[in-house]
Amino acid sequence: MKVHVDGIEVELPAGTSAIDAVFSAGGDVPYFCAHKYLSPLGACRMCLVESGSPRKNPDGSFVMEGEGDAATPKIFWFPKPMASCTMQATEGMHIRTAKTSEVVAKAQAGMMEFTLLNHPLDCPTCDKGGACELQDRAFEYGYGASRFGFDRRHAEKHYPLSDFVILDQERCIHCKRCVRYFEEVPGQEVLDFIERGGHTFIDTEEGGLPTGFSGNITDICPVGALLDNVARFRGRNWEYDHTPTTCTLCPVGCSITVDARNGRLERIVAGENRDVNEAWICDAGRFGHPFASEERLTTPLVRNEDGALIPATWDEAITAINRGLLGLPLADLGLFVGADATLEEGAALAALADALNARHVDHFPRHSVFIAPTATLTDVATADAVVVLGADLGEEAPVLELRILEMLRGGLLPAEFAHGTAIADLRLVERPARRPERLAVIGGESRLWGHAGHRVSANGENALTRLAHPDTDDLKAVRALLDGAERPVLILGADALRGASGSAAALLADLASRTGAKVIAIPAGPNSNGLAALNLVPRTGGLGVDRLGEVPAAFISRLDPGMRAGGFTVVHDTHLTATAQLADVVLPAVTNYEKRGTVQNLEGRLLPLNPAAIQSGEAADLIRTLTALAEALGVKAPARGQRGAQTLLMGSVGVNTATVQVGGALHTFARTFVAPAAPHTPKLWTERMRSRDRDWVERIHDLVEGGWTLPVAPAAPQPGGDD
Amino acid sequence: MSYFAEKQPLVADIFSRYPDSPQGRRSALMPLLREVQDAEGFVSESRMAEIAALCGTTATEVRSVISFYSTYHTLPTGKYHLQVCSTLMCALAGSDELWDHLVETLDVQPGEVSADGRFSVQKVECLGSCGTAPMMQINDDGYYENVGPSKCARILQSLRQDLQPLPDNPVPVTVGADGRQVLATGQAIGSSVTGLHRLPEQAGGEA
Amino acid sequence: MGVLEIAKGMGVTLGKLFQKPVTVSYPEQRATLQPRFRGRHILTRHPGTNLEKCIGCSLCAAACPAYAIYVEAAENDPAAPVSPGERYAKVYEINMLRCIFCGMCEEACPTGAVVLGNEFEMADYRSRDFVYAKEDMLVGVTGSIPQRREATRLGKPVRLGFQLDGGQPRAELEGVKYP
Amino acid sequence: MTATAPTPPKPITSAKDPRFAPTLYAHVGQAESWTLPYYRRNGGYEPVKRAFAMGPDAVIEEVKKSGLRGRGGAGFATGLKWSFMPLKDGKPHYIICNADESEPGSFKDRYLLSEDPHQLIEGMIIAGYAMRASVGYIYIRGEYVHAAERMWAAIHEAREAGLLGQNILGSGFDFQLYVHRGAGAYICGEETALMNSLEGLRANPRLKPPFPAAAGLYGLPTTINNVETFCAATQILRYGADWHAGMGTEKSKGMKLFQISGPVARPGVYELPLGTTFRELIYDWAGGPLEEMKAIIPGGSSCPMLPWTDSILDTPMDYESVAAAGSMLGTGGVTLIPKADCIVNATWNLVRFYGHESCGKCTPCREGISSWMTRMYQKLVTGRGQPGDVQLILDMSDNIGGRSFCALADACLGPVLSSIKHFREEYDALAGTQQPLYPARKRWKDA
Repeated sequence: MKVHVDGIEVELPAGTSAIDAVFSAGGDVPYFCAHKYLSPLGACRMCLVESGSPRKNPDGSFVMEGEGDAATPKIFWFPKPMASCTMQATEGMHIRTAKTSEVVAKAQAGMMEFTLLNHPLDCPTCDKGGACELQDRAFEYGYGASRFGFDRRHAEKHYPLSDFVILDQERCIHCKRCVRYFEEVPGQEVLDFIERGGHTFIDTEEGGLPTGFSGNITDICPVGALLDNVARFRGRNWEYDHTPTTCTLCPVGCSITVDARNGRLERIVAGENRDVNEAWICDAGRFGHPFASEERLTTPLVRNEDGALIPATWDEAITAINRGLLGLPLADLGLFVGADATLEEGAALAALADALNARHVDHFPRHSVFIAPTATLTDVATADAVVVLGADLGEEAPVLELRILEMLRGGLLPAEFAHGTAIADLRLVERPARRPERLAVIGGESRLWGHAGHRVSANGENALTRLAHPDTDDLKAVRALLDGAERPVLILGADALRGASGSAAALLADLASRTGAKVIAIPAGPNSNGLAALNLVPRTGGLGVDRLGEVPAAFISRLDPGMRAGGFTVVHDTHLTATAQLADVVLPAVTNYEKRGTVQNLEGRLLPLNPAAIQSGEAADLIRTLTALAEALGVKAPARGQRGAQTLLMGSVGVNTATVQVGGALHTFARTFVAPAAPHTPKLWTERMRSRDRDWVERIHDLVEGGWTLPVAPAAPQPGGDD
Repeated sequence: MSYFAEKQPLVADIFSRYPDSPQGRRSALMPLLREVQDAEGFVSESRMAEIAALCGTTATEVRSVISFYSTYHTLPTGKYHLQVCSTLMCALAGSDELWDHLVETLDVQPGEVSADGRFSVQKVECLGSCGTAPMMQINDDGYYENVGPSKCARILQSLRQDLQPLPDNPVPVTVGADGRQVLATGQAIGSSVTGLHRLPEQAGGEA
Repeated sequence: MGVLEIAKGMGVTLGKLFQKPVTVSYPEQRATLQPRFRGRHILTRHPGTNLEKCIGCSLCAAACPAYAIYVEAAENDPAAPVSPGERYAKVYEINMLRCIFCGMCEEACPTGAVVLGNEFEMADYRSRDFVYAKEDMLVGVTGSIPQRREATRLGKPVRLGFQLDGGQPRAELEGVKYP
Repeated sequence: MTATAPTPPKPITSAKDPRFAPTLYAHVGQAESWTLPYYRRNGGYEPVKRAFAMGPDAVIEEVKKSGLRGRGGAGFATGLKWSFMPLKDGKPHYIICNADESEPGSFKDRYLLSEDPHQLIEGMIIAGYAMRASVGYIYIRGEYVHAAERMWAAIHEAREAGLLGQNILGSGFDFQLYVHRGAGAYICGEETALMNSLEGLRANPRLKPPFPAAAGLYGLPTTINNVETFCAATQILRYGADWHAGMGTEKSKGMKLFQISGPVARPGVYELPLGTTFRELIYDWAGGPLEEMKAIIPGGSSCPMLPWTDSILDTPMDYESVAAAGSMLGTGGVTLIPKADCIVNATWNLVRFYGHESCGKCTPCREGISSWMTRMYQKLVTGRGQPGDVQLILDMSDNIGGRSFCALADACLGPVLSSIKHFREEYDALAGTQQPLYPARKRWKDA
């Protein structure tokens, strides 16, 4: 299909919207209501373009213009400008944007004037300022002045929709992105317009937005109406250091951008990764970051003669470790690591364990058996049947839930163009028809339960067996769904995998091959998939994390079992955790926001971590900490830094993580293991993630309820004002 | 206290009008709201939640719909809710003066209920009674048309005694009993419906 | 060159000898500043409510070509607001060593909160003393950090080494009074 | 060359033509006209039998042949619209009667609904039969309580008599009909907004395409027609397409209900053939104006107003002639504006109406009309006008017109632009001297 945009001819697939045609041709139109992953609406009327198409004669030939060879199909222009986000481009269509059309330029400037009529001029205090679509577009396409000689609309200016999201009703331009987001993406009708016409505003009647995926509306709001309350007034957009990286709170591995200012992590916004999280992240990933800048350990701590942990230098800590482990056979030292460590860190630890010949090696949390994923998240979204076994996705992998919901509304993935994801995919519609019969949930009640057409209560541990050999009508129906589907996906959660053994893995493999189902076994930890490839499980005669007390001495990195080893205990962590308080030496660690490295998500995608500029004093990542430990033990450190660890990784599992790009790449490691695992209950939110003082919201609420109003500067008298 | 708990047949009747699907259930929203408002005069928050549950949606959606339409009330109205049409045809017939008169004599502002709990007033847009302006609607009971000063006084007097006069829906009769339309002069002109079936033949005959 | 010319020249010299000297013996005497002189910043307040005009928007910091300004904003406590509206500057610092007194901050300020005043005597010993915080710049504070330190030590009022031509600060310097 | 072709009969273009008889309105105002026995006595439910005898495709052909055009305002050919339905797709189809009569100046449907409900029911059965629909909804505006009650009663009567339900009159055709009451939103007159409202949603207009005939109510093929259109279909099936086509002008055929309001001797609804002149309606039927007039709104408030001149009065009321005169026939709701009333004030009333009824979905309507235009007019009529205000209104209209999501914003511009065009001096007076040329006067009086 050929389309002409401002005289530039572009070749596009059929069904492309006019707005994507314009962007494909390198042009630009302003838009507010359209969003890549939401249905086109046509409400803001900013993306007006002039358009025209050739017409055919009754005999099928084109109506021509001009004489002889110079004749070209005559273009019949629409009499009025059309919204390009809701118009489908057709063969031979001609489009004129503001670049070549006076009419369009005036229409857009006029529309911008309307949009700004009631928009307050409080850009200086608005957190969106500097990253605001309205600001940018007003500058590019607006008149530069308003002829509206009246007072602007006044409404609630700080209305908390939840603890995390705050609404400024005056700033709202009614693009309806947030309303459509809730309805279309997480499938919750919790936010909608109230009133009509010029009085329209958004509100919820549900006593606050549900925590889960609510923070995404702060990303998609084109103005500063919906704002991240955790990052409120923490900095202006141009002051942040933006670091694109990967979230490692759960095994999904969403793309995020970490915004730090002055050494503090102030805000996290979603990044776009079409293969993983599209443009959405969960509330824990977005708002659960205050711990990264609060009460951090910045120096090593060493227990003195009085039994108190006192700050020390790294050299003093090394000395203390050396003294504490004196006489201990090196093979008796336990090495335990949290499952959100990077692949490079894991490789360094595995190499040190090899060097020490250590037996007590483990990572936590993990399942007893490693089941390699065969489905990708895109497979989930485009499946025609999904069966979820014993998973509480809200705690284990929230964004996986969004991809399942995407499957329920048809699995329409917006097209991709040279300019990125389609801005308006006309296949997406408001209030899409959902297919709940394609989803079966087996297990306990969860948020996904309400969306499923098949629900079976089952105790997780034998759920898989019961699905393989259905014993009730409900299960038979689920099995029929699985058997009848062409692209089924089976998702196993913690409840189904708890205590699972090799036979469970075999049963699963059998079920998958019979039904043709692809499988995702949700890893217990954010990088469990990656660490499983390394030899980080108890070796012959070794003990796991659950038997830490029996280990003669241990080095524990970023794990908080709440107990110490039998003897000398070194803890490497970001905060003074319960375990750290019991330790003999505490070494400061960095969070995953400050690391460079690679993790592997639940579908086996290698994703890069990049370090944000967060102040953490002398804290060090595991690789450098292990060099200190090696020094204390008197052995040569296998890797002294990131580059060395990458080489180790290359040697042990044959993957070069130095070349992993931002979007990530799928990779399957050959190695797998079966080893009894410590019990673990997935929990996304931890107490310290919410540690910031949240009294303010309640205080504002009380004050507003009490009829209090903000003191304001006396307004300058305006000529022509009427009210 | 649930409003619809004891009205299952009514609820079932309303649902039976729409398809048996989630979308169809949602369609019952407006009839259910109408039921509540007819019975209680307004829709309270607890009723919103109840209707939301019946229609398979959320209270947010119900409030959104209520607030969109102008005839639903979320605040109690007076026993007699006087709605005065204020759009052009009524305005040309003096509805502004009628409105001012009501607000003044009843001593009530829009959104309020008069001290005796009897009256509330609302300015509404065109009620489709342009030929018989000015007009007002009392509750949902019916139209009171051609409300001149003296008729207005009569209506208010009756309402004060809680004797609501019957609504009048005067049909501007322009067609006589024989089915002929009547000119301003009173003269019936044209054919009558009774003779109509012969028309095509007649027309053919004349040609 | 004749005697006459020499006499003329000497006449001028003699004439000047009896005139009032032009030289100001600063710092014993006060220097007179022209109205357009731009010196140390003042953070002004709204007259009446006495709330700070600064809303912590950081636009001055963004405009500053010398990267001299640092602002950290916070939410007003509604019951005891520092500034009108929701936001105020919790931290407002200007490094006077970096400042080039170009006045871009003043131009960028949407509320007229930061205004360049007339004080210029800021010589000090340690570089950290050149970072002026809110309490050093809010309207009502007279003198620079060393001047106020000295005044405290001596138990005397701050003495400024300048006076204004015309006596009054510019109108933008709302509420500023120089002794 | 001897045989002369028979001269076709001259079409009826005046209700004074002795061949013309009112049909849609013939029973309005008669005692008990809303009951089934009355309706049956007067030939009711004969047309539907004729339709069943013809077969559904022939019904659509008959309606096409009659030249009936939608009476809701746009004047789209009804037969063509019906033939857009995917007739053989086997899916459930819906037909909806748009009885959300909210356009200021229109009040014909209220009487049709309350006084002759069976005529509408019959029309909908015929339409449902033709379009293979099994369910019909009559969307009545919320304020028409009386009409909705009469309608329900008539539906129950018809059901009892076997005229609705399974196998109607032994034809094998199943059809159910329900009343759905609106709740006060002008925008529900827009067909996609109406469908949203029927689905229990906010009545925001939907994106087109898909058009209702492809995906309408509940995503299924749907056709929406005005009350009068369905009633006219009944009459076409009763008297034949030729009878209908014999009235009116070449392109606007049939009779139409014209409403007249404002200071005339006999305001009301008159059934006249299309092509009748304004003069005949105003003087011969409505008895003439009671005072000097200056403007005439030909078809409901959204149609541009026309000046009160001889040439306008002699314009035939059909879709093409009124369009040629610079306005639209719309719903045929003729409103007269007296000379002594301020046109700016009258326009403000309408602008405020449209501002109040804007659904708030799109920017030009929500901000341009609800917020700005309304206040510009308020400013003018409250004596605070400034030079340049009229120019600003014109430029603003330029930015609103043709830019909005649905036609509501354009509807508001009808009275605005036409009043400025024809009565600029009144605007200039308010913008210049801040004094209206025609000051407010007392208008409330006993009939």
